[in-house]
Amino acid sequence: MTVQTEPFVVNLGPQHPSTHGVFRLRLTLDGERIIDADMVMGYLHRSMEKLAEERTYTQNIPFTDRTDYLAAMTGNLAYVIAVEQLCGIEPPDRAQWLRTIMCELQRIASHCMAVGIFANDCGAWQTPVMHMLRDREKVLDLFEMACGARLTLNYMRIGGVSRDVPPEFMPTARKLIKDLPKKLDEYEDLLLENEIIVERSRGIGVLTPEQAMAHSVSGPMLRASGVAWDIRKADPYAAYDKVDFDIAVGVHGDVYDRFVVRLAEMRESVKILEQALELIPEGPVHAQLPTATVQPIDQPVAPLAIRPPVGEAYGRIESPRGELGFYLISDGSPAPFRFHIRSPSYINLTPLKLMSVGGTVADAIVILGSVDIIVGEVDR
Amino acid sequence: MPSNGPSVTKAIAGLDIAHRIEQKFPGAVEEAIPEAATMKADRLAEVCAFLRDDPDLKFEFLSSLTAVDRLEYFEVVYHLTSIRLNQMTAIKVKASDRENPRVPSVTGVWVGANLQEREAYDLMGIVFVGHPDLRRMFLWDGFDGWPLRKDYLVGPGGRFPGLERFPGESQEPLGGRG
Amino acid sequence: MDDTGTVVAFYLLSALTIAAALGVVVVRNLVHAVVSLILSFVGVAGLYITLSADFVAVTQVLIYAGAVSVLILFAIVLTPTGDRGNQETFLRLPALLLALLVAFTLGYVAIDTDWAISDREGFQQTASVIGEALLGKYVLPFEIASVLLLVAMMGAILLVRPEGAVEGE
Amino acid sequence: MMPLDAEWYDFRDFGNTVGSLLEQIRDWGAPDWVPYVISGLIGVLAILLWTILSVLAFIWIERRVVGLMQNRIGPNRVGPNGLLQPVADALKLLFKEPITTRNADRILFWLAPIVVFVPTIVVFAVIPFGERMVLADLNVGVLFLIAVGSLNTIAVFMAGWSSNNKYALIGAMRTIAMLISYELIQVLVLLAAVLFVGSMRLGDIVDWQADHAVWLLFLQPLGLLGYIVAGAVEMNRSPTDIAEAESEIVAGYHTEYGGIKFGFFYQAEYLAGFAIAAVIVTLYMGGWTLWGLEEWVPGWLIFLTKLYGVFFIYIWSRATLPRLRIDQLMAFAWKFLLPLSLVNVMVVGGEKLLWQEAELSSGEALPLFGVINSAVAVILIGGWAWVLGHQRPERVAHRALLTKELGTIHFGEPAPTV
Repeated sequence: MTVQTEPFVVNLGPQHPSTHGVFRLRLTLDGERIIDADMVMGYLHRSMEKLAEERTYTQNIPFTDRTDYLAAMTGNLAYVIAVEQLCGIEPPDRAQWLRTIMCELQRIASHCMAVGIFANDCGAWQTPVMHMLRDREKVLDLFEMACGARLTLNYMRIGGVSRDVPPEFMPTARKLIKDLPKKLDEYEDLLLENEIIVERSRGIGVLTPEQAMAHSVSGPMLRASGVAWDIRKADPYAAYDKVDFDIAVGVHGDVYDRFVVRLAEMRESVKILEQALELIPEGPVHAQLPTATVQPIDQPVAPLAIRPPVGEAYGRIESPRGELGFYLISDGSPAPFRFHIRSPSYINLTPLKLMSVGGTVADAIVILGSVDIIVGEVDR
Repeated sequence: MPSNGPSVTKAIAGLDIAHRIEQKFPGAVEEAIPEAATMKADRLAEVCAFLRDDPDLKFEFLSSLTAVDRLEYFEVVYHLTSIRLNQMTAIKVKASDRENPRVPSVTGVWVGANLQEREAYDLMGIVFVGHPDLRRMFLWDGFDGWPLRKDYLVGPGGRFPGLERFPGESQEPLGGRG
Repeated sequence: MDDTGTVVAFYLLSALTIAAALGVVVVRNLVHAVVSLILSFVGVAGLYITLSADFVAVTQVLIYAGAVSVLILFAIVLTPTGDRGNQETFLRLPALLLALLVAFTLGYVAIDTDWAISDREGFQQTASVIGEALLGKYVLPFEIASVLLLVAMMGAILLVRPEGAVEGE
Repeated sequence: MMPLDAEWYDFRDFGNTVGSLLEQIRDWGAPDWVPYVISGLIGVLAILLWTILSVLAFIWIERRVVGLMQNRIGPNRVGPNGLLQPVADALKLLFKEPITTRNADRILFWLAPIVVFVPTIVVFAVIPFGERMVLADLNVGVLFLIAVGSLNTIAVFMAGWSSNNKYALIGAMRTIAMLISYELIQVLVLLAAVLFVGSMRLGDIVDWQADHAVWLLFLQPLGLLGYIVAGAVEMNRSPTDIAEAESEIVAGYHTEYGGIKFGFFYQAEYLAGFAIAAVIVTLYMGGWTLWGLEEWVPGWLIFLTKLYGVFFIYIWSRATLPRLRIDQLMAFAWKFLLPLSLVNVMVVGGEKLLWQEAELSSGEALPLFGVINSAVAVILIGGWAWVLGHQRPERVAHRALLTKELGTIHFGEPAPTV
């Protein structure tokens, strides 16, 4: 005789403290054990791919801020890289270095949130995330200095960046990356050996490298499964081929490894930034663009009027969440014929069911936290 | 493909990959352009399995799967990455039936296609035959139409033309779609 | 039972206990029934206090109102939803008859017995006296009861163990 | 100990004031029960007033302290330094619409906040706040604490079940499972204390500690640790706030509660915290005595200082620690705390026997026992943790591996240690 219990369906979300936005996870439970998990999304679907087909290439840049709103710089960059591939534009050196600096700052800011919120999902009552927000704020201050915005940055341009950074940017950035390692030590002291974090996350949500690759998982999740794959090294964009850094990989593929990989990546980002701030040359930040012949009516629209040749391009970069790709098809008109975002948050969710079935509700939350989704990017 | 900076990833051009596939599966390639090779739909599964398992290709990682409405037909684009060999390629498959486009699912080859095929089904209306759980993803069940298709919500004067020209652009004849 | 306070308390608590006990039987909702069962347990604990049996009273709250009722609640929650009502069954009449019989017997015995009143003083510290009695005079029954409970517990665990369950994780 | 003044103005013991008041009433010729009832009423009112003021104060203190720990400011808008924030919160809760969800079980839904409040406040009846400042000096005080504490479970279950909400039901089930496990630990550690002192009356325990000039804390460190953990579980504070785990089941059993009904749960939670702190202070930290200082400083002031100090530990842990998973918490109770507290009871029993049989003086016995028990605690905790840790060698902290080789796979390799 065994105790027979009824399966019990719980909707985690769309309004739930731990779904990181309006995301719904339909869990079928047997007691506290999960026997089925189903994702329901689309609550934040804004149809960006359709909207982009009616706007010029330049007008589409702000959309890319609003997909992954915690890493707007990388969103911008992936898109402009795709457009540059389409048009064959080579941005000047300083722009490349600025892109590298901004992306790494963005990675630090984004991983701060990811690690902090992950600790929150483990049940730490806001403390780690509050401490990490402190550092994220400093990064955002730098962004504000560079482009005037803090969240939806819209800094990258096709062929470069929107403007050069002000003179006070470099000293502030140097000071920040000088302080950051100490802060990172602090976080590692607080979290890395924390017995409860280890208990909660070791051996949970394990993905073997084969499973991770088959599920198209990318970014820190893929690296946590032990696969040394980083587009910054594999297919260097911006100035990543000129800096020296390591790929952080995990060896167990569990939630804890995703967390330590993110922590280690923040250190690597600091390393990249140190080099980038030394190596960045002076010069223009914007390339000459092959613009369409546009007669200025009342205002100079010429630099914006890009008309790429017919063709298609898949531009991808390593965003904090994984492989962020933009697949663009041009038919020679001012607007993309097809604009597809390969969003890492969305595709990293593929193995969610595999990881969470068999665990408890608390595990599902921690696993979801370790995937580090941004619902703006999941739904687009 | 013009790339940004010295590329380390080896991009296997569509012609090249088409050649290799043709050697293994004669007649499986429908057409090949430098960007991508187009497969015949009925041979897709075996070609994909070959691309994944071949020791020289090892495309274990499905980077991106998406569908494009080419007006006359639909095409599904697969961007493949080989992590171990650091190379990349793209293949395509066409679905010419506009009313009921059907393409075989590649979830059997790459599990990662699961959500991406659901997305393509949801927004473009392409039925992936063999997909384990083909339901709407972002839109609710019962949503009418496939919003990413070019003819979705056709206006009274035909398809909304989109942005054909920049404001103030000269009216010289355009290539491509125009 | 001499001062007015105790008498008033006795009748109030008795009323509470009986009303709650009736509630257990009458209420249709099983969870409500358990809640009134707990109330009745608490009432009985109060009655013990008026009898200056403070240890027994507190134990009553601890064991019955706390632990036993929680077990009952657990059992109810684990039962499929459909069976959770306090439904009418064909056993209604026999149960009523049986209950009346028991009540009658108890009442008859209570009235008929010539209760002897002890002239000894009441205990000041009931806990220590109970402890000494249990571990002195009544040590054998006490130990037998413990062993019996242990066996019952192990049996229960064995019964609900899933087939072929492995130890640990 | 110096006898108290027995004048009404001697605030070292409010019992004096109440005593002279009752004396006065008796002098007026009132019947015997009048002073009895009045003293009871005064005690109840005093405790209620104290709890409400303390809770209000501690809402502010907790928010400010946690704010400090979290690098932010905390409430600072309402009143000077945000002091009136708890009052504003309470007013807001009072004026909020009391929503009852449609399919809730109305009776239990409304009853639960009241029922949860009763046991938490009744606990304070047996706590000696100062000399003679105890509302009901029960012979079985310690047992009473446990019994009343166990009633909380029912209220929580009522709240969770009647809400007709799945999160609430999960929260309720978790609470019950947790409280049953940890009540056992509580009973065992308190049993050791009672065994050593030889009385279940809390006043006697305080007196024993004052007479022997030692806190039980030094004699039973293991018991104290067990009680601190069990207390954290009972009051639902991190790292054991599993019943209302915010990131998992929204707010657990009180998900559907709002307005003043939620306020009741909120206050009950703080009160449970104070009750646990009060028990720790009374049993393990000498209660209202402080090695003679209580002759000069009011005993209740000493008691409250200690109580708030102990409560601060819980605030601190809340701001620091993540949450355990329910099965880990249960495993911790059954596999770690239960064996340890059983050993603790046996050790303490043996010591008590030794003390009586060998006719040691307390000057000899107590330091000896203190040293022995501390050593036992350290060895047991360390040893048991080692044994349990060896069953799961994979649960160790490590760092990420750093590599430059692209495309390699490092799964299953040894990880760099921290």
